[in-house]
Amino acid sequence: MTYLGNDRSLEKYRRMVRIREFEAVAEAIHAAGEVPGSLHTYTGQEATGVGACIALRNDDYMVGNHRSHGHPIAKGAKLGPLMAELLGKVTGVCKGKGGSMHLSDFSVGSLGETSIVGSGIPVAAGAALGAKLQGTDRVALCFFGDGATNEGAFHEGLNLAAVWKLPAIFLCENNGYAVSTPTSEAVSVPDIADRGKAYGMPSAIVDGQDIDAVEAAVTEAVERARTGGGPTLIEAKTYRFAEHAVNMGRVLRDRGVEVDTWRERDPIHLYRAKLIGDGVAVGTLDGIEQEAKDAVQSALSFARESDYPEQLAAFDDVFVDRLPIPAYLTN
Amino acid sequence: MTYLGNDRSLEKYRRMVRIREFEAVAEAIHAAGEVPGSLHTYTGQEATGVGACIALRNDDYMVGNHRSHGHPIAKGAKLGPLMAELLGKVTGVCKGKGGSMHLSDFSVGSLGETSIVGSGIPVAAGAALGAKLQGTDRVALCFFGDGATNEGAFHEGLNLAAVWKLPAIFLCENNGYAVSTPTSEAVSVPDIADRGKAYGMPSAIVDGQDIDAVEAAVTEAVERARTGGGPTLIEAKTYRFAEHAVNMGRVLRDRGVEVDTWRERDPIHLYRAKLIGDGVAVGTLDGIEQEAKDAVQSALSFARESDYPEQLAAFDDVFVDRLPIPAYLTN
Amino acid sequence: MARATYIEAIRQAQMEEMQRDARVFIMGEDIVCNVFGTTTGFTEMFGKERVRDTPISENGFIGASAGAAMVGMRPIVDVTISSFLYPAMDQIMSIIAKSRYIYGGQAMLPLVIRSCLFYGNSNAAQHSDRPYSMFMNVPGLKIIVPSDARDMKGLLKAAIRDDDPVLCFEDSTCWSSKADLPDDPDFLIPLGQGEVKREGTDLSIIAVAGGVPIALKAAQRLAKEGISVEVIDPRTLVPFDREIILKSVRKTGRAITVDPAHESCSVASEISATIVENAFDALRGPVLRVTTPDTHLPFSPAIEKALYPSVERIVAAVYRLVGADRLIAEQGTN
Amino acid sequence: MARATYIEAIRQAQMEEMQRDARVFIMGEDIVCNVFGTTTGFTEMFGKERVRDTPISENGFIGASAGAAMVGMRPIVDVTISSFLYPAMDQIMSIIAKSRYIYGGQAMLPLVIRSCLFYGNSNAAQHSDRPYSMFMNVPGLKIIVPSDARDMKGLLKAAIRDDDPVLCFEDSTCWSSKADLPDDPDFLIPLGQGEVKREGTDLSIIAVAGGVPIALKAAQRLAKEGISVEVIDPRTLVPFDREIILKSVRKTGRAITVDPAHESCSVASEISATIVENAFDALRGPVLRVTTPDTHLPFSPAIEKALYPSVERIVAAVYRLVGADRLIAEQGTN
Ligand SMILES: Cc1ncc(C[n+]2csc(CCOP(=O)(O)OP(=O)(O)O)c2C)c(N)n1
Ligand SMILES: Cc1ncc(C[n+]2csc(CCOP(=O)(O)OP(=O)(O)O)c2C)c(N)n1
Ligand SMILES: [Mg+2]
Ligand SMILES: [Mg+2]
Repeated sequence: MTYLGNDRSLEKYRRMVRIREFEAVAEAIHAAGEVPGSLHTYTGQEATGVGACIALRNDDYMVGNHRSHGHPIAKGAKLGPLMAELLGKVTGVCKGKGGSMHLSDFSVGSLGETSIVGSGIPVAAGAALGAKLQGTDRVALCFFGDGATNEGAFHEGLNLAAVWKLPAIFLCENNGYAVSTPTSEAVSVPDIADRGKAYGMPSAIVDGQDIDAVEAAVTEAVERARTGGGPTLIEAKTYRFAEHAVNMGRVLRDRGVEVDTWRERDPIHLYRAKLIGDGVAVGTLDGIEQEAKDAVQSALSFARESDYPEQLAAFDDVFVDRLPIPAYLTN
Repeated sequence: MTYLGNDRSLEKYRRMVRIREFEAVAEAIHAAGEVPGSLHTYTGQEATGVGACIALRNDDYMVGNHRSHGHPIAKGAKLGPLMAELLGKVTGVCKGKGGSMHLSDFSVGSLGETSIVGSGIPVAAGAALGAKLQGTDRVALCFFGDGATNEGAFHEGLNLAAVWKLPAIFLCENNGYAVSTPTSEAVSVPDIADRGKAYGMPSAIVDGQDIDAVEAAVTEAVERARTGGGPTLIEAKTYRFAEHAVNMGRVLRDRGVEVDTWRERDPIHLYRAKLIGDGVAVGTLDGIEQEAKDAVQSALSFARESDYPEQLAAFDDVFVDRLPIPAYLTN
Repeated sequence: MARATYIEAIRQAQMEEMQRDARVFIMGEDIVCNVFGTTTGFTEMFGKERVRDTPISENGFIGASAGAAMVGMRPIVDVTISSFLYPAMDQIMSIIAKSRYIYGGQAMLPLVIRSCLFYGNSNAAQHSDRPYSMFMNVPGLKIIVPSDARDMKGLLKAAIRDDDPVLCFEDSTCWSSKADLPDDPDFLIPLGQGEVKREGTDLSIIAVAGGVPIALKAAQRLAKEGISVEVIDPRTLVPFDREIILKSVRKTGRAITVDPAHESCSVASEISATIVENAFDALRGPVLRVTTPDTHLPFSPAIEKALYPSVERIVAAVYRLVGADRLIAEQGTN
Repeated sequence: MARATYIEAIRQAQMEEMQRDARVFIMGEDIVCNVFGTTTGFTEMFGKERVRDTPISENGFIGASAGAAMVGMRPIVDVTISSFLYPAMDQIMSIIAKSRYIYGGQAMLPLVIRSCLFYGNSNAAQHSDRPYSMFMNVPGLKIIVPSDARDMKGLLKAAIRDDDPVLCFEDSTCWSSKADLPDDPDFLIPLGQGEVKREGTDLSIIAVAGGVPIALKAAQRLAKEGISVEVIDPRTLVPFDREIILKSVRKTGRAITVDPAHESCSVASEISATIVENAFDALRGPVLRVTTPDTHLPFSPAIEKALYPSVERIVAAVYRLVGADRLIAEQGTN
């Protein structure tokens, strides 16, 4: 059940808590050794992802990055295949080929969650170019971090989109750090939004913890993009509550009380309070939370019960046709 | 003889006419088949190169691009090795390894004239970093075109320089085109100088045909860089009188009367008129022109009389030590 | 069927496929003005939306081709000179080569990246690259290296119709060579199918790109001396037609690989390794490589040319092999 | 002389050279916080000017290392994972590899670019590259691929003192392996000198990077069966110690190349080609390659590991060679 038709606010709340719950379980099973590889949680940034995606149509495109758990859930993906992907199962959204950094569900309009910093930006510009050449009014939304704005790919992608007036929305999730490096030590302007000026691109700064604010800013940008007004750069000021990736706390910079300060602006708590203030029954919200817990648990069961891929599947999907299998694997 | 000590203005004039004359001869001998490879002339942009270089000390660094004839002469290089390089002779400034796109004279502070668009910009930032780490007050000047500002290397180099407050001057020679593409069709802002805003970097726009204006702007930037004030982006609005490269006129865009309009603002004519207005004797200027002609002719004789490199020289300078020579060349 | 150049073959392939399929479009730097002659008349025919000049930002527009392909377009990207692929390496290696795999087959990337191997005419080291072997080392990219105009037309058309990303390397030493080009709009040469360019019995030369015409000339000269050389052109590097090579070597027992790229980790090396691994019993002598030595290409015309494979170098290698073999025949095996 | 890990060897090499030479400095993303343990204590010792965190802009700071080197510094650039070299490919290929040549020896580029080969632990295709062969194909870059802690220390120190640019590839499968590390501050292993890691008489295995420890394990197992395997580690790819390989193969007559990289145009292929070209007469059987097949690396732990070279795959290759050879000995040559 999704609330989008009836009640947009509840659907926004629902998607945020689904992300939060999904990641809580993901962290737990990662700690237990069930998830291989690294895990970068989105916890704290949910309002940014959901606020942005809720402003899109189902058939709009989206590109994300290594911090990939939030984006697909925000865009409406099913949880089972996402969880199965974390375990490397064949029922995973990427058939077990991608893992935690690449939870990309093309069925909800994703075109990749790419773990090479900045690399999604030209792709999003290209999707917007495609939409334009096809004469559709689809738009492409691109998520990336503050650190990514220092990559050449950011510059080239935004310039292309601006010169060609492409229907793209570039959404920087400025969570204050790139791994251990504070934004201010790596980005030479106070606000990422300032970078729009190099492209003559409209830009906006938005409170990334306030889902309504994010939705409003992205809605405006989507409107502009859909009607031929070209791209927009939006900077959402947000924060990741956990370390860059799990198990990295040991070595990384001590963020001190900053974390607590930001936790006071937990996007889910803020929105819950707001909805209650607007008259939504506490029970409704509790119900949504319970539903999220159940959904994640059943996703976990699905994932656990699923099979691993067969060895020869390693040779599928390099190309449309399967590769020849090396002799040592067939004998 | 250089005029720098006595009379800065005459030295500026002298360097501009040396560039003009060098290229007139280079074009002629290229047309006659004596120069292999491509040839990108600097004619029309002399005030930019000379105005900028005259603002530097001898021991300051400089990085340039494929349109490489003007920069070394502007910085005070000897003409003989430059001309010999065009002919691929062993006495060439690069021993015949570089050719027309790479007239780089390290003895006057050059660190390369690199023909991959944008690729000199990170190098210049690095030279400035080196100067800073060494505690010298040297600065690094980087020349590049309008087209180069669309490359990721531009973005990354300028951001690094800004974040680290490096003593660098980024000088964009905006000649209106990148090959056939007008700046306005490729750069998404009216002025390249706008791009400084993405880095919080001071920037300036200057009339590239007015050598005094260029000198003044670069002098200010050099001053800032030397005293720890960090980098500057300068956009010089200029024009190349010839096509992108010789023999490309056939295929390229017709620039119509625009060329004639710009020719009225020939930087050498403008400066000559100004000097005469300032009371410099016409005979002095004629003398400088004659001296340039003579210097270029003797450079040409030097180049023509020089030998080609030996075949095995192809294996020098890949590394500090010569490479092993393949058997087919030794037998 | 009319005789035309390699450049004209590129133009025809692009034109026919753009006429056939509205999803095909082309972009690159200064392609509207048509510097090399591969887009003559295109803006008039297809308009500037489908013949699209780009800013100088290879990583940006090559990456954009991936995005456009993922949403159903079929881009051709003209990168002019292959050295300009380096700034775009991240999009090529991390996005284009890997997206289909990493997303478990969800992505489809039907796109073609064209670039030329611009060597041999005093372009100096930064403009003289022949970098196909580094792309062959990374899975996920199909690669064509046509050596004549007919192959160019058939392979490029097949590449444009292919549902996987294809890199097309265009050897500038072949630009003006001519062949009869079929008019059939469906004339295609399947990717992954090599060709015997000349039959022979004494020795196999496996040559790629601009190495093929030189090998053919060498074979012609050697024929006059009674040495019968077979010349094999794999034509595509990925997928790679190992069988056609092995079959030839099993027949002749002797092999030379010719590749205008630098020797170390080259396609020439790959072919040698494939032969010794799979046809060792047939070999009557070493597999020799005729390549460009591992030095850069200098500007000076006095010293550049001798660095590339040449008819003389190939002939010398053939003598060495045939001679060595005769020696063995005379003395018995050792 | 104390036992320490491969990671610790990197730290010591960097530390000793930074202490020795004030021109040496290190930069990279998040090196102050020292994610991998190669810069422990460095900011305290050398300060943040010489231990420099960079923005995420590989092309920018790798290019900056070139500029700094040209003006007399000796940068070490820590690029963490080798997949992040792709965004910087233009500066590496066009500037770092070519500047000395194109300017006729005027430029000197003493710099080291370190990156790790991060495979085998479910990092998925975008983070699992082992791209050294593509750098070996371009002249102008020295390349070291240490396979144990001692080699790492000696080679990295030599690389930092070298006046040419050096790429250092650090195999993550070797990170925790230990060796005795000499304390001598001038302990150096010259670039271009391979090592016989184990002597043997029946067969030569030439292995690189993480392939070496696996080859040694295979040799150990085979020794118990009476098969005597020689293991050669070239240790540096450029310059390349061909002689040590050829000498071994001339002795044993049989060769296997082991390389954790993708097979096509790999270092394994290059070594095979070198052997067949230069030691054909000594060969008693094919040269076999044990590499990673030309597919991407999947995330799923169920199917990743079987793609890399393993003791089992090497042993099977050895059986094939020794078996085949016995067959030949029984039947006479064909
Ligand atoms: C090209 C590249 N360089 C470095 C890395 C390693 N890396 C992974 S995430 C990350 C930080 C990214 O910071 P930001 O863009 O702000 O995103 P965040 O992780 O804060 O969400 C880095 C440096 C990478 N994946 N790709
Ligand atoms: C990375 C790269 N892409 C493309 C080219 C081909 N190219 C050479 S010069 C040039 C135009 C450069 O324009 P601009 O930077 O404005 O300099 P200008 O030639 O106008 O002086 C182009 C596209 C190149 N050399 N390098
Ligand atoms: Mg961040
Ligand atoms: Mg220009």
